Amino acid sequence: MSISRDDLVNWVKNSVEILHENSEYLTELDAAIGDGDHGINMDRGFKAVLAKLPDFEDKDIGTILKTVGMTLLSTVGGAGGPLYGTFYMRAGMAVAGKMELSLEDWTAALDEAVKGVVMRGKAELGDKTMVDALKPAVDALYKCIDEKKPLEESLQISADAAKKGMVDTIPLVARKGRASYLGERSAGHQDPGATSSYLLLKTAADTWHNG
Amino acid sequence: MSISRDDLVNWVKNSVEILHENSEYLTELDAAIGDGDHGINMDRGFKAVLAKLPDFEDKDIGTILKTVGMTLLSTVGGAGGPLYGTFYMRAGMAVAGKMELSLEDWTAALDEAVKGVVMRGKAELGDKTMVDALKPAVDALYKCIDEKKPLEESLQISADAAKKGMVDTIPLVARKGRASYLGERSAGHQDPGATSSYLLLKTAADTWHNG
Amino acid sequence: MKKLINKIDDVVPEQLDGMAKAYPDIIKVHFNPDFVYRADAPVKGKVALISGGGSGHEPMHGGLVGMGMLHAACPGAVFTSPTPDQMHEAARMVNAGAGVLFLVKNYTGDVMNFEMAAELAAAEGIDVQNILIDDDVAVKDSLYTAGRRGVGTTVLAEKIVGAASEAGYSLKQMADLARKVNVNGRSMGMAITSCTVPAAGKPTFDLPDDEMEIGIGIHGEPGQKRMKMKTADEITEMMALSIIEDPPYSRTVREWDKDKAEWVDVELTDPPFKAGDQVIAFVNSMGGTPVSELFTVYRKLADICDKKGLKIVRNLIGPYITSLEMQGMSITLLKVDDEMLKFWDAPVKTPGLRWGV
Amino acid sequence: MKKLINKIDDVVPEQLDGMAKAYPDIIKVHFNPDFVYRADAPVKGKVALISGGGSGHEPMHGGLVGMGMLHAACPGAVFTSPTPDQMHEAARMVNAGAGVLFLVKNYTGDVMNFEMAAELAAAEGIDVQNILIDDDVAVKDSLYTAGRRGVGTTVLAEKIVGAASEAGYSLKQMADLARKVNVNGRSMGMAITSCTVPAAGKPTFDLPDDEMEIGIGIHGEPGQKRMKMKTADEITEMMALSIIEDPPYSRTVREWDKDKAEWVDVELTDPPFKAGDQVIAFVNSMGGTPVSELFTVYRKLADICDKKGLKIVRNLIGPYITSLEMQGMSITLLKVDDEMLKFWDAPVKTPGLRWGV
Ligand SMILES: Nc1ncnc2c1ncn2[C@@H]1O[C@H](COP(=O)(O)OP(=O)(O)O)[C@@H](O)[C@H]1O
Ligand SMILES: Nc1ncnc2c1ncn2[C@@H]1O[C@H](COP(=O)(O)OP(=O)(O)O)[C@@H](O)[C@H]1O
Ligand SMILES: [Mg+2]
Ligand SMILES: [Mg+2]
Ligand SMILES: [Mg+2]
Ligand SMILES: [Mg+2]
Repeated sequence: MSISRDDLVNWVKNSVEILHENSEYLTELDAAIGDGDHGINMDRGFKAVLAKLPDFEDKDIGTILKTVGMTLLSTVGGAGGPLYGTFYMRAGMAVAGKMELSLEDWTAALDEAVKGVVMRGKAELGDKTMVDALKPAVDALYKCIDEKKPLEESLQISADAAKKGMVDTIPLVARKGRASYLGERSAGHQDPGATSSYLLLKTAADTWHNG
Repeated sequence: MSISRDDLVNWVKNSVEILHENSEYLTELDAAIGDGDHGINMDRGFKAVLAKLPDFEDKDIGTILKTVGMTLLSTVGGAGGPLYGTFYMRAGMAVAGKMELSLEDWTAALDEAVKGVVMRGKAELGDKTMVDALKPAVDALYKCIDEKKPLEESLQISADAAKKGMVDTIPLVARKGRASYLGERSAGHQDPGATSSYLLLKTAADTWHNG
Repeated sequence: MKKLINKIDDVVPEQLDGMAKAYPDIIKVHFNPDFVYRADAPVKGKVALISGGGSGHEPMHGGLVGMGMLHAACPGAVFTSPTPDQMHEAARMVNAGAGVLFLVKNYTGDVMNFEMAAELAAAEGIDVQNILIDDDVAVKDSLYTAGRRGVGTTVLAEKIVGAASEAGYSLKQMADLARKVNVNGRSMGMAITSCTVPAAGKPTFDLPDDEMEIGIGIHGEPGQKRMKMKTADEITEMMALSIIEDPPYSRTVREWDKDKAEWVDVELTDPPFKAGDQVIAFVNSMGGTPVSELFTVYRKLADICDKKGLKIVRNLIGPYITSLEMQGMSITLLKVDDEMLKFWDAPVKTPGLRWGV
Repeated sequence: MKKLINKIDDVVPEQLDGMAKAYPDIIKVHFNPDFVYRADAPVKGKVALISGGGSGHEPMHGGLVGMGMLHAACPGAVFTSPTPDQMHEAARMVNAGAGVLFLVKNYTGDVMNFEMAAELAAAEGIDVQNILIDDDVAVKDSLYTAGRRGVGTTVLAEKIVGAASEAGYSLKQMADLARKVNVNGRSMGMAITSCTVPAAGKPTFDLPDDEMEIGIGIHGEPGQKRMKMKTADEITEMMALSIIEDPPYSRTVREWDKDKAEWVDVELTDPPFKAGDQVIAFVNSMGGTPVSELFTVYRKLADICDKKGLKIVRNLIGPYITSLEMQGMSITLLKVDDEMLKFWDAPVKTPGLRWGV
């Protein structure tokens, strides 16, 4: 089993929907410890991706991911824009030219993507950011490869790891981004960026479950 | 029976109290059809009168009334300031030099006072202003003189006439002052200035009842 | 009620004191009676321009005192006309011998208090004139009422007539100019929230979450009508058309005749706007509406003026004649000729309005 | 939510369009990507000063574009940093060959987006520098956080550094001046009401009728602490002392080294205020607080500065860096030397700030 270009495009399309559905939820999370725009920003960015998708969905997977990243970069704004922009652009660079992805390819892409996020934002695990959801998801994928788990199951395990990482941000005191201004007051709230990251990885697992 | 200087000073003092107690009520009436300051304005003005009273309460009644008027003129502001300022100044001029007032004196004073208000504000009966309470009160006093009613009873009848005039402002459409901007929307509300006028005349009747 | 204030009774005097501390080179403040006046008053050989009214409309009037605009401003309590002693004392302070023009917004209280002040000043031999501003087209029938209220045109008149004083106009010339500005200016206002008078402690009116008041004054008076909230474009169109299509407005006002030393009735009629007119467009915030929202209004207003053949030659956008923290806005259009435009462009230096210097 | 807007998606572009229509002699607006730029850009021989950030802080930044201040401003969505393509295109438009200085408020989003823009511009051979403004003393511990936010000092820096550009400063001189302004400026803000982001449709936070947020940012972020409402004097004292008694603040910031063409870490320390210092005092409205209330604050602030031996040599009072219609205010004190003061006094002509011309 592998991830075809169509699968990938479907993931992007489903992401548009999921982020739209969760726009208010993400915005509420951000209102509690940030500035209440994360859901709005992501929704705006992914809507722009959807609008542009016809122009590039017939390209290779690397190009598609890179173009998604560039579109997000120029439409999301805020912290999310450069971070998710970098995320997709780096992922695309890691799988440049490919027309389908194996578990190993997907893992490499996600690994590069997360490294890009860390390079740009300098957040470490435990800083209460999207990295807290993303990093465990990558680690889980490598473990699945070691354990020779099939793709579908691995994606599910990876999404579960992201979910745990997301939930684990709740007690944390933020040390990066806008939430860090709150100090102790940021504890007790789930990080919006970790939540959107989880949603994206969960959507991947869901999309490619029947894919 | 007559109204002594002490009676007159007591009327002024009681007016301070009554207007303070009714400040919020008058302000609410004014908020409905004006700008919500009539009670505040009157309260501020009469407090200033109270503060200055020791300087002039040993003068004749005419001087006392004139000084009350000048104090109101420079502290009340709004429409109420010049109107009530003129009211008391004219009343004082009508009884200049007197140390006590008969029913006839009081009637003459009030008559002059109301004429001053009309001169200044050009309101006619039915325009939904303080004139609607004041004018009937004066008319009632003249009738009492004709009918040779005693002072106390006359004051009560005069206050009752003011009350009726005040209540009768409710259905009227305002044609003077701020309430006139509302047009038809002013109907259904009692005029604040007519209300303060009634309160002042009622206080006179109450004060001089035991006086 | 939450406001940045201390004791209720100190609100106005402390604000005046803060303003005096902030702009010592432009204004001074006199207390008891209260008035703001130019730091360099009396200005030799110049006619003094004085205005005033209730507080709560800042920067008008105190913040509009300074070179090229007002010589003095008399602040009453919040939303309450000032008292005659204030205008009288202010006139004595800033009169340089050339006379004093009172610019009075048409509210019963303001009119009566300024009239009494004019009588006091005239009795002392000060040359005095009073000109009313009554520009609010939301007030329709006026034959048997207090007439139209004075709103946005007041700010424009203070600028234009203040510059005329600077240019050496006589009292009569200034009064004629002020009257001309008044009959050529028309305004309308609206609110989406109430304001709270400090002494009252609670909002003057309640407005449901989906309603607005159209045709409000500047004192939290209820408006002409209450309606469902609409888009900025719809609101702007409704108000702009009420202003532009307003028919000729005639009324009788009282002016002090300094030669006869008595009040005389003067008949005035506003000429309606017509295609080809040059206008100053003034989009004003009621205090709580941020300037960003005013640009949406201005955008549509410019469009409508364009369609109606009115040429906007200058504009003013921001909070200049406010109602405390009320959210809402007003639109004023003033038809200008070369004389008015020249004085509009002249330098001005006040706390609230400044250019050319 | 009641606002003077049309469709939610059109809020920012329509406001920009309205601004362009209102001030055609001062600014132009470019759409897709969006930025506001000087009508006379590029200005020959002058280093271009560019800032930007989320919308909702008007007049900052778009309303501060013009002679003597910004050459361009890049507005993001409401409260959301703009994107790198905006700054990149703006830089290309206003660069006159002498280079471009990005003035960036220290928020993770702004910093990252401006960094990416600087990389793009540098890659094209544009001389580019970025200077951070991080002046919010409400953010205490900064070692492991995003550091202090950029707030009120931004407005003062835009004025001062903009004037330096006008005076012919080189890119390096301008960057040095901007850094000096930043380390000498300190701010703190408070809110008594929330604001409502149009796209969110409801207030960002709930604040009970007797409480306030102290130490807020400018995006409706919750503040440092919530407390019972106090008097204006108490609030002013609390905030002024937090600013005046703030200890030296050290941090590492990233600046673009145009010679090495890479990011370098720069150590900065804010010198604390001391008796005898000359300061510009800036009392800012969050948008919904009327200027009258700011005077009560200024009055107390002047008093405190006086007691602490700080001499207020200039002031700025009004809504300049706002949070939509939020009620509240911020205080900024900027220690100035002769160089800064000279540039503060220099002429400026923008929609939102104007003097000397
Ligand atoms: N330095 C960082 N590194 C990684 N993620 C970050 C960083 N700063 C912020 N984030 C993430 O960005 C999210 C906020 O995104 P968003 O609301 O779109 O931006 P903004 O804070 O500019 O409004 C946070 O919840 C957090 O997960
Ligand atoms: N022209 C007038 N003649 C007589 N009374 C008037 C006139 N105009 C207003 N009033 C009275 O004044 C009252 C309002 O007073 P107040 O609220 O103190 O003044 P303002 O309207 O200036 O706020 C009205 O209720 C009315 O009774
Ligand atoms: Mg956010
Ligand atoms: Mg009233
Ligand atoms: Mg009043
Ligand atoms: Mg944001």
